[in-house]
Amino acid sequence: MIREINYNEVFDAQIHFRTILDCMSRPGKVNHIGEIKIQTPGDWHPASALVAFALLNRDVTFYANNNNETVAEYLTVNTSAVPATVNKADFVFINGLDNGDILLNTNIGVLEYPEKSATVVIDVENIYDVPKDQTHEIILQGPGVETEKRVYVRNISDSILQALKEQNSEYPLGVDVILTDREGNIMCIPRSNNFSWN
Amino acid sequence: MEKTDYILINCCLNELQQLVTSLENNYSFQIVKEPSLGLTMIRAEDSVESQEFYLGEALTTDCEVSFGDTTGYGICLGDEPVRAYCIASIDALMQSNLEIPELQNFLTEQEKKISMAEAVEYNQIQRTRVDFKMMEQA
Amino acid sequence: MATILEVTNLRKCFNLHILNDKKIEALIDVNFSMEEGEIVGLTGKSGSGKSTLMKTIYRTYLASSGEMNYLSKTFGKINLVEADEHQILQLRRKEITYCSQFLKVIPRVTAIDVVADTIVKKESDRPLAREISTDLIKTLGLPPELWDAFPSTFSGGEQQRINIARAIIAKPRFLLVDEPTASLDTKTKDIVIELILGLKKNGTSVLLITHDEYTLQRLSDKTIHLQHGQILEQVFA
Amino acid sequence: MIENKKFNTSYNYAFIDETTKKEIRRKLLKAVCIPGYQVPYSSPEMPIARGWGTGGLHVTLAIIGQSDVLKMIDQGSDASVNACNLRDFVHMTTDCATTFDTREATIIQTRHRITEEKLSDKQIMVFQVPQPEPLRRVERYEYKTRQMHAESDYAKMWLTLYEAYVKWGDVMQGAGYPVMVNGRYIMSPSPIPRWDVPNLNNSECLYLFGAGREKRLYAVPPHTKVEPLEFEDVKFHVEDFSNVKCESTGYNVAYMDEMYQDDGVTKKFYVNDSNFLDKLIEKEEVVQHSNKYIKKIKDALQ
Amino acid sequence: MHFNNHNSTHEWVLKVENLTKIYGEHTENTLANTGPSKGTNICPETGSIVACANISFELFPGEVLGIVGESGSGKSTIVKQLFFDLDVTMGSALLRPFKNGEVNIFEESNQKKRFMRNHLMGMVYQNPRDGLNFAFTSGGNIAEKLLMADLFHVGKIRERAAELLDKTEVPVARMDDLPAYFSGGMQQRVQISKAIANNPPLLFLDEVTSGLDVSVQARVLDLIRGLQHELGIAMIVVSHDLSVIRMLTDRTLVLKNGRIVERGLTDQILQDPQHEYTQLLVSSLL
Amino acid sequence: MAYVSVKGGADAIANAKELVEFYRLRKRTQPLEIKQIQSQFRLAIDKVMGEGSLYAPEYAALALKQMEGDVLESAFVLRAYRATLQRRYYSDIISTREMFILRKISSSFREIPGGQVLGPTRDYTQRLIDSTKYNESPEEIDQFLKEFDGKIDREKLVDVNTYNKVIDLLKAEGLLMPAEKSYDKTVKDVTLEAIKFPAPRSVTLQMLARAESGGLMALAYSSMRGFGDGHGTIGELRYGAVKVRITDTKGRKRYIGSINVTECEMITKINTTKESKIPYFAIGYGLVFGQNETKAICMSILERGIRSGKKENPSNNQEFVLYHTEGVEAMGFTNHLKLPHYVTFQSGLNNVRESVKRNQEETEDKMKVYKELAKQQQQ
Repeated sequence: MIREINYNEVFDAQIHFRTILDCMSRPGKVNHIGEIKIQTPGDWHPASALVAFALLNRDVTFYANNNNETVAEYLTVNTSAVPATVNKADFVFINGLDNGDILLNTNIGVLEYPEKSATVVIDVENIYDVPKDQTHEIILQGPGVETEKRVYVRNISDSILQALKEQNSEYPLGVDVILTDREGNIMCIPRSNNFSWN
Repeated sequence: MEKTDYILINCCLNELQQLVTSLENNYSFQIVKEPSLGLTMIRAEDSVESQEFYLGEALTTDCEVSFGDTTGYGICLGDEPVRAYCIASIDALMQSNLEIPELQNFLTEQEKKISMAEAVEYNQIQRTRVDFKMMEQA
Repeated sequence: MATILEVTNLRKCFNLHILNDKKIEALIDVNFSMEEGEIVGLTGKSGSGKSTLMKTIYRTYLASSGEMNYLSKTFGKINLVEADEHQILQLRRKEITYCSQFLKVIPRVTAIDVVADTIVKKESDRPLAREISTDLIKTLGLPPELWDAFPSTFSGGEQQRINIARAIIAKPRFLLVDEPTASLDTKTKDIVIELILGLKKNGTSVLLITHDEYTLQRLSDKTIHLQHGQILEQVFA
Repeated sequence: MIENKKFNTSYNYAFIDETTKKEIRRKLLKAVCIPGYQVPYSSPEMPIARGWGTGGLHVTLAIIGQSDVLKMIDQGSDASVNACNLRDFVHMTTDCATTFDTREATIIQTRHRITEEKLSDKQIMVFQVPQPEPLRRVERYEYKTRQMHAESDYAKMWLTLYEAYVKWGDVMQGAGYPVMVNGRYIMSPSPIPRWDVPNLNNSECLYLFGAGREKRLYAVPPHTKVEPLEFEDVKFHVEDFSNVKCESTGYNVAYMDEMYQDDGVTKKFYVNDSNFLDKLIEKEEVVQHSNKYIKKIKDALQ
Repeated sequence: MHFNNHNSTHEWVLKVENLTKIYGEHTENTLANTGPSKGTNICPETGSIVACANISFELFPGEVLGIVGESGSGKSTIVKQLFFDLDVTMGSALLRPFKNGEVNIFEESNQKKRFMRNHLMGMVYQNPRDGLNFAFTSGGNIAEKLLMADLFHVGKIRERAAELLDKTEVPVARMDDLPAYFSGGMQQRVQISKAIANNPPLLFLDEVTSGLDVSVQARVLDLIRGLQHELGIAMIVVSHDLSVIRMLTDRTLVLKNGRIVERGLTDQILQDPQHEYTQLLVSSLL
Repeated sequence: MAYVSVKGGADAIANAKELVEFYRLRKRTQPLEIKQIQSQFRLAIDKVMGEGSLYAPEYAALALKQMEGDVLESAFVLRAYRATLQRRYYSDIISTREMFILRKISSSFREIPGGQVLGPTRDYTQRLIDSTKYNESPEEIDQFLKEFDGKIDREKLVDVNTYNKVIDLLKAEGLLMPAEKSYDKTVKDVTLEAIKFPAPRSVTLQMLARAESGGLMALAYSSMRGFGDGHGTIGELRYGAVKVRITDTKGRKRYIGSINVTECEMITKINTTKESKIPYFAIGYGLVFGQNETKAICMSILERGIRSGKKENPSNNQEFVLYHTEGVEAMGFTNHLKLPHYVTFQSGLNNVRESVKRNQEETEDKMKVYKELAKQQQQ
């Protein structure tokens, strides 16, 4: 299994974390994450891997792409994080074209400790901040968004969006989502945001 | 293993250093990982219900030395780079299954010294034992 | 005229577990019926089962067997023996009123309000309700100085007037009344009788227990005579 | 034989080890996702005393990178002794640039003030928080306050404000005025004066809060609704400096320090925010925070 | 008697089914091993205590339900579970004003339960200390309930508090005094004011007069009856005292060893009790 | 202008640092060697290690030197130092049953296995100031050591032995309270995650083991004085060396050294469990780094108290005890009051002034009304 050597776990992790923090603070904002050459297994997005490198370590658990073993192994080797079942995982990596079943099984935390919930990283084809063909228009409202924010995502299924809506129906319970695309863009939907889509 | 560790950790550092310096002349050791400081979390349990808990950490030095194909690990409490290096070297050497009489002699000799020192201390401590029977008879 | 109550083979037997399962047959095969607007008198010696019958109809006592089919405005024909508690409570609130010999009231509510409360559904009804009840207790001859006093301090006769007023003010569909005129003077007795006759005119059916021959004669269309828990005879006026 | 090098330690970049940094970063993200909610974290020991800004340092050190420019203020002042100490420490362990200029900074760590100058979407303000639990004054036990937050059970808090009104004719809360964040969590804004509280609302910048001793992190993302607790008829109001003027600049639409002179009688007032004061003295153009309270004061002055 | 503001539709406001509370570890035999027929609520196998079991009933708008039984019969447990003071072991309850009575309220999140407590229910405890916060003034205590129900206007809060105190015959001048300085009866009246402050559709009264002198008891009962009459609140009245039950309730459940042994109209329960235990209870009533 | 002087903060700090050094060194005494401190301030070092939660005698000695003997400040230095190091190993559970005993006493039984061994203790000596320590010469020290060594006949040495514990005997007899089934046995590490209440017992034990000795003593004392379970009996108090073992990268069990610990088993109340009426002794447990008997005893009292469930006593309340005996945090926060608070204070000042003004206005208004009334009455 490939062990990434170009990645600097001090400085790259810091820069990428700040990118994610900026996106999470401003839902719908599209940022580009890192230019580091890494070799993710299959067609798993490098951006998702970089998000994982920035946030995962041996103290957390993850669930990857329908138990995709190569991705899981890659993550274990490069982050020391521990694979877990989807309902227990701190981080869940899925594909935007999956149905919502995995998402529906993610941990949404408890009222006393709502932060004990999963962060879900979803691979989608493209994320744009201007309207494009064959995209879902996602409309966000809530903290981090001044009035409303529209963002355009290609290859995300209705059932995933529906599942996310269900998971986040009783705030502050819910999961926080990071979308990544093929181009290395990321965009976030924290549970605090209401969203709808066309 | 434990016996060797016990001797190497409790023996006189100077003598240990002398031994390893002389071994270095005959065997080539390679430092894989310089002695460095880290922590060992001490696990304890209460003596009645066996509830495990963390007592606190202890400063620990560890070092990795290779000899041929084998890697030796030297780990000891405290800031002890030299001792950790010596233990790692000896660990590597001992795994090679070579006969090294000077090492064996060293261990035997040090073991005696350590047990003697312990026995003396123990007997000193036993002098503070209260003997109730004698008090009754007196 | 429709039959408002039809009692068939009504039996009431008290089973006293704490007295070695002693059984007391209080009503045996009681059969009778009442029409809308009819006043039926219940007579008999004390212990003959008059009050038991009345309380069984009101469901204070549970019938042991038999049927009591009542024609309700809300529920239509309903067997009071089997109706559920919520139905009974609704009937009690809206159709069936029981007027006992004794006044039970909230101690520190004035005479007018005690009577008015019965018809007050929301607080905004109160002024009108007070007006109606004032008229009623005035008719019943309660002295004005008592109108705003507390009935718990009243004499027996005064309490009786409040009790009657309360029972009739809402113009129940079916009135069960136990000795309404017992402690009243002749003049008031007549007023009460007139009031009950007024109800009858409006279609109220009345089941009446009284020892007073005059009241019985003035009011009842039919008299049922009870002895040892059985109907001895039914006499039409 | 190796050299006997004892007492030979080097520190990690930004002092905190990477494992702990990741933990803090993960918790910060959760804090951003649940505005106003206090996320527990490990809070490692720092070479700075508990209660002296360890929580702020944890946040700053977990987010800071080589391209950041740090400003460190204490009670509005860049030169305050504790600010100096903390600034030196961060600088020493990260080699990042430092500044007094509010506008230049990318990260501003503060104790008990928000800058008078408006902050941008490129800036993060990090608060040092001594007591993160706004409910602590009405409920001393953590497991109970946690329950209260879980159930949004804030009646006791409101009641305290009500009772203060009954007793004093006002809510009487000074610094650290409790706020409702995003309509869900009551939050302590850290002991900033009321003057600063409205600036948390619908801001451009991200606000992060670190309480080291109490081991809690929380956040107010940009453009988040932050409302001081107030009644429909007893309103929140900021400190009133309308009848005084800054001795150096004559300005008074800013939070002021009141200074007794050596004679022990005379009082003089100065603009509290040291960098803002400098800019006023130098007559530089500065964009101040705008909020309805400041606007009202400015309108009244005209 | 009760011509209150509800129409004749046959709709419950609260529907409880198989409510069960067991303390301690239990097995499938626990319920069979306990109850009135066994004369105990302690399971001989496991030592667990069955506080109440298989409690089912419906409560209609404006109706007053009594729960009577000796101490330890489980009657308080029922209301404490309904008010979410205690967790339930088994069973469900549907509350009409919450999600149209379509969900088991025990399975809702604590955040939702808190909402129900604050907006849809009131509770008066035996001990005023359980229902009042003695660190706050009596007006403050009433304010607490109003604040919980989202009234954030000091003037209106004080107006409402004054109105309630007046209604419950607590001198309005004492609104800003601490309840600790009040007599027990007055504390209880403040507690009642607090419980009804936001006009909840459902009110629980748990042995509210037990700690009071007889004369004070009567006044408190009057008050409750008057308020019920006036406001048409559906109530559950828990008491070991049959005279309280007689005075306040329309229907009654009789509890023994955690089970309902008899249920009926209150006048029927008192005058024609069917179960041996009820007959015993009634015969000891003065 | 007052304002500008504040800008001298950085210089003032540097100068203050120098001044501290000046006061430490101005008498030009011999520099203290770390070895000297380590061997002659043994008990101070044990305290520093215990409260610093880091077993490192040399570093504790250095910290004591640096902090001019302030134990808590030294513990703080160790804690901060600890935070810079990676945790590499978790030891096997240490066994106090195989302890090399330096001291072992019981107050519950006169004779115990291995006897009452007083060990190094000052308990039974008068606390009189010892003027002979004022001028201690190296010769005297040599003389003492020589004589001390002579008291042992090396030909007739008793073998080193380990002994059963008192509580093991009671346990075998079935006199100890069985472990409550219901309580949370999870093992948490307070250095890795913030405590959540109610916390498992492992957290209580860890927090108390790293707590400040004086704080523990104050609360344990309150517990004995009627604010808790009262007067326990020491089942056994032992002090000595225990072996530390870890598993190395190759999966081999390794001995890496020994540490000294004090252990106390406190037999407290006689209790019964929910299930049964048979009485048992309840035990409180204390285990701390080094020789710190007061701390071990107080830990055992508080540990028991926290499990007793009577929360109205502060010493029985887990949250109260654990939060407030955390010495380094308590020291930091109580000392932070020295930091400037003028912004905060100004805000309160503003409120009070307004309230006073409101009050005066109200009074004036009332006075006006009274005067008006008085006037009317006169007319």
